[in-house]
Amino acid sequence: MNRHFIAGAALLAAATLPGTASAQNTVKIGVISAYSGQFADTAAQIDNGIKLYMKQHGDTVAGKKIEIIRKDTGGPNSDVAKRLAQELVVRDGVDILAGFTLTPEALGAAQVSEEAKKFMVNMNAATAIVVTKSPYMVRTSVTLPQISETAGTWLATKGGAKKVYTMVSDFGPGIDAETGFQRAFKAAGGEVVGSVRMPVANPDFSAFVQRAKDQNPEAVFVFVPGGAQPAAIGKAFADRGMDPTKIKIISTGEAVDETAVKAMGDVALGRLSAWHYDYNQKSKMNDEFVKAFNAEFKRNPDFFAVGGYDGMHVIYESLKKTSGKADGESLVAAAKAMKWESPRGPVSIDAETRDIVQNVYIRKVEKAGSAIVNVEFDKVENVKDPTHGRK
Amino acid sequence: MSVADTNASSGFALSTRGLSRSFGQLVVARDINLNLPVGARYALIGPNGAGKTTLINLMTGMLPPNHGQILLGGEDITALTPQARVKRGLARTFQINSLFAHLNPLEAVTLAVCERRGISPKFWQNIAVNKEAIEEAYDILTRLKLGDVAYQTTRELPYGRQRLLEIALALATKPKVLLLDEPAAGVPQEESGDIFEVVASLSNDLTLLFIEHDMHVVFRFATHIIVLVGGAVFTEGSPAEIAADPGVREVYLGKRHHG
Amino acid sequence: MLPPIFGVLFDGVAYGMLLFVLSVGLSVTLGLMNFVNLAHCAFAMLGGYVTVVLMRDFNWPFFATLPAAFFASAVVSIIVERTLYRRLYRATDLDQVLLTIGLAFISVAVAAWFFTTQQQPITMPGYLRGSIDFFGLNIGLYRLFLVVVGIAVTILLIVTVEHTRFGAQVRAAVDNQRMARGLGINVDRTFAITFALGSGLAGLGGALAIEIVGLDPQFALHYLVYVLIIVSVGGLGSILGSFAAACLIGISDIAGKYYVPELGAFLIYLVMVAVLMWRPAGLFGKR
Amino acid sequence: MAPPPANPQAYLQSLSRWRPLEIAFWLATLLPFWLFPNYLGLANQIAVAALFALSLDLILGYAGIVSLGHAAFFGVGAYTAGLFSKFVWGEVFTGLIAAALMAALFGYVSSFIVARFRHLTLIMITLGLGLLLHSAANSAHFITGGSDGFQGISMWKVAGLFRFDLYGQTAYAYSLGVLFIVFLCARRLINSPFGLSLRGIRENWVRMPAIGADSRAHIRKVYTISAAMAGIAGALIAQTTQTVSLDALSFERSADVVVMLVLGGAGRLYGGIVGASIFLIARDQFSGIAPQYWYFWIGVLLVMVVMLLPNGILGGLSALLAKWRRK
Repeated sequence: MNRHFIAGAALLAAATLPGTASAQNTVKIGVISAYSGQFADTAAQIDNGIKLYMKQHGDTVAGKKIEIIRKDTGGPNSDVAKRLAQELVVRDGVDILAGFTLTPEALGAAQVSEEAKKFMVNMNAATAIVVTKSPYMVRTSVTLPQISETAGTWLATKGGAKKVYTMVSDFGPGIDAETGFQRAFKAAGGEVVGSVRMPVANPDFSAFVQRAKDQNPEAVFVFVPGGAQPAAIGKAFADRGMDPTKIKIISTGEAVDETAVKAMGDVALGRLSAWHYDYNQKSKMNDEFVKAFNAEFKRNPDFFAVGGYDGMHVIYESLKKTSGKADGESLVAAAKAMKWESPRGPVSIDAETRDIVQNVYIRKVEKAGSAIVNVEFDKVENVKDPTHGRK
Repeated sequence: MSVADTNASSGFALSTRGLSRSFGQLVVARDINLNLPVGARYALIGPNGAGKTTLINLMTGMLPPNHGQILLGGEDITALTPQARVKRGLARTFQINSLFAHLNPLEAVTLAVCERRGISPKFWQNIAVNKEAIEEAYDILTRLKLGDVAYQTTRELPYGRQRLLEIALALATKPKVLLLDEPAAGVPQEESGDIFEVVASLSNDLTLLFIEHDMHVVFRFATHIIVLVGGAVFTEGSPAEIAADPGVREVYLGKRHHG
Repeated sequence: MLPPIFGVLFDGVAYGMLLFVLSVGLSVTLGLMNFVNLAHCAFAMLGGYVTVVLMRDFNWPFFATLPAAFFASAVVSIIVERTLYRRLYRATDLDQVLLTIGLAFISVAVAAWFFTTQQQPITMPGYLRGSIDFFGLNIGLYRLFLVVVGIAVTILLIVTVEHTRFGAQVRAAVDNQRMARGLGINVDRTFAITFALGSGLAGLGGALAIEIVGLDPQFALHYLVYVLIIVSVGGLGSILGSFAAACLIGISDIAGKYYVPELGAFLIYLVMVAVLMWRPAGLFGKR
Repeated sequence: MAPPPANPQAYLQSLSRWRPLEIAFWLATLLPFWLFPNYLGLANQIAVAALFALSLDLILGYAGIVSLGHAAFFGVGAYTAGLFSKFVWGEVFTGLIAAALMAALFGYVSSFIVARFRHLTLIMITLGLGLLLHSAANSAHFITGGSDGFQGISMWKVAGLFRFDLYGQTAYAYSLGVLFIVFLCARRLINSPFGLSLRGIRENWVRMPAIGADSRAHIRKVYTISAAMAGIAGALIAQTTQTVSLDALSFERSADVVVMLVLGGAGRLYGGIVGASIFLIARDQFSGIAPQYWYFWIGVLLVMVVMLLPNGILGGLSALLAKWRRK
């Protein structure tokens, strides 16, 4: 990128933007998310997290009133996200950009954050490189390598499997997960006996599951995006005769999320996963969080919701530190190295990379009374994104 | 086909050799051999379902034959596409109007003229610069008494005018042979005369074959009549011969007058 | 012991049957009245939500919800047909596209409003869960059920269309609408009933689909492409065509993914383009 | 209205004359610079969508080829412009030309398939080809960046003077200028002998061979031209936003542009522009009110337009106008 261009733009922005020039008593947050379309539920849960936090903590912080402006991208549209970010900055005068259901959205808006020097809180987009695209960005969700490398190491060392087959969706996050998992698994002495990349819009998994079964692995690693696919692949495992209690099936959290497990029923029992949050996690803070969330939205929170919730926490606490100063430099400085207790456990923002540092929990699907839930039985503490600084 | 055969038919504007076509069991054209001399005015008659329109479809390439050849000015055109036949001078009209509903007659005929003159691929010039093509189109329209409606949208024209536009479109391709499929179909009797007056006034170099049911019209305008029955040529001859043929009376005229 | 590919193929057929039930109604209405109904999957989605609500909130057994899903979609489709679609039978294809896609958009928003954007899982009765062993193959019980339903629907439709008076009227109207009117067939009523049947089947398909592909408000748009593929590959207005197309797409998709997973995302479209280039009117199409 | 001139050449000339309303329209496209300086990002997106819809109009509105895969060319143009800026240089106009040529190449090759089909088969073939290209772009993530989006676009200043600013002034001016130039080309094409042949194909596909026309050759040509225009639209979005996502090739983008064009009125030069403007402004406003439920209001808008103004907004309005004049 042309440095002069950015400097010029920033100068112009700083000099003329309505938000910065006239920010008296409000701090405006522009939330850019895929409120409509295929990923609408992700956006809805992030939004619920935001709403709950504001309900619990009030809409005034450090003497400033918080105002939220929501914008819909309709899906993984980088150009629309960039346009919306521009409009939020120049038209609505927002001080902070937040949300970001999907990586392309975050990448589009990151340019604007960098040019206009706006604090940007990435509450979901999980591709590792996203945070490097603007010096004013922090991430409060998760990165895929953080999870998948932890899963790989854990499976080869403590999980007791040396031969693994990997199945991932054939798109950016899936490839990230595959690369991370295989790298860590091999490094820990495991062997990858086969792998398959499955189409993103794949309604039926029988063929892929059968391929995995043909290889006779000791364990299978799975990554599929949330929505209808987790349940579909889970049932395919059952239909093709792969029993998770006999063959280890480990995945990221999406593949065993609440709806998926509910739809799978008993066939989900024994499924392993590495993840950073589950509504069933046992802590006083999480119990209260889940209770409040249910009271408000009549459903359980998920990792999307917690990303939004913690994102708001970072915004509130940073504003407190800057005493309401809402420029990008001050806010990102305040957010760096921030540590707090989240419903998911202790988390922090890495001072150097601005990325999230958190515990990764190893869980197993078990029966708890009549319900079927993910039960944590092991954890790896304070995991950073492993890819930063790596070439 | 031998060279001699080709030479033998070269005196004719349009010939067919053993033209046959069937759909499964149904034979719609059976071994049809015809020769149309240059400048002839041929009528094609026969009862409904005799295969008259099918024959025109075969000649113009809209329907491929199972067997046989079609020769235009002695050249075998059997394998050519419909548009290639048109380019070589074989044009037709349709029994049911097949026009450009939202174009006006001037645009429609200019379109046909431009296609013939090979200027239709030009996407970079305004159509209006093609003075000669436009004037030629307008000339055809005035000759067919359509000059006064040249700028009216086709589908708003009276039916009789639309029938004339059918012919105008065919003429715009500068045909050597023109096949008219019931040019006055659906037109009230008193107006159908007008249409045939126009047809009769066409250049003598133009070879004509027309399908028509009205025997008065047929006998008045045709120099030669072909009777088609059940997909085969029943008989052919001059109007006088046909009028005198008792077989024709039976299969066609009789039916028509008494049935 | 049968080789595992048979089990995979069986799953393909079962998936195909689901697509068949979802799409056959559209094939018939498109063939019959030339009406482009892009809201077809909205009716399917409606059937899905009916099943979800009845099972979850009213504790109906799964099987009892299926006829309810069928009738709910059929009834709503008659209302829509009477109020909106009728007026557009003579309109251009493009206006039909605009109207029906507009309705599909509305259905997406309405579903999101009433049911949120969440996936709606349902719990199948025990006898449809799990799998049975068939000569060493695992056959999922629900998939077996889908195949049975698919074949039953096909037989029922073919018997109705080939051997009943109503069927004869439908066939006459498909072949030549003008002539059918001339014969005194009430084409409008025939169409309305056919339309309701087709939408009802879509509703049934939507209910059956939950277990396989899930249900959320995007269903109305997401499965439209698959349904259109089945309809075009099968040939407009052909029940057997849709059945054959559904089997072909289901099997080739799954077998292809098994043998050449690298082509997984391409298969269904490659098969469609190849079939249409070979037979532009579809496998059993007339035009 | 003045009576039509007696001379047919003058009459045809008069059909392509600039009308006052047209001139007013184009002058009005400049108003956002002063009236809505904070909406120039949206204005840019509308200009690009309008160009995309205009390209579709050439094949759908003028030649009767309904395509549900037109985003293929938009996407090819966008990725070509992106790759061009990354590996050649960041100059905009050469990037635009490269994108147009690449999209034209894709269009030309696929036109040999497309020209053979009609009706539903044609729609499904275009849809299939579009989705195949979408899947291919996803698989080729080493070039395209896959679903994460294409990274590393940096554009030079337009004409060495104007950088793409945060307000979108340069972006809108640039896109509007390109839209206007391409519009002039399309306008000339429509009023050309070729344009007349296209209208002939749309009005009566069966008659065309009977007047000696090779419709398939015409279709191949217009498909290629339309692809090039769509490629330019894609390049504009890549250059002005410096991002390309896989979405540029998606079925949704293909479907949206059809909806925009039909909403405005297919087969009318301004149909695409009007449709894109109304669709995107409505979407922006509705989603501003309710980001989760704007689909509802867009749906209502479409249903209303079909019921009240058949043949799109322009088609319906001109029919109403004609009715009113006759009274």
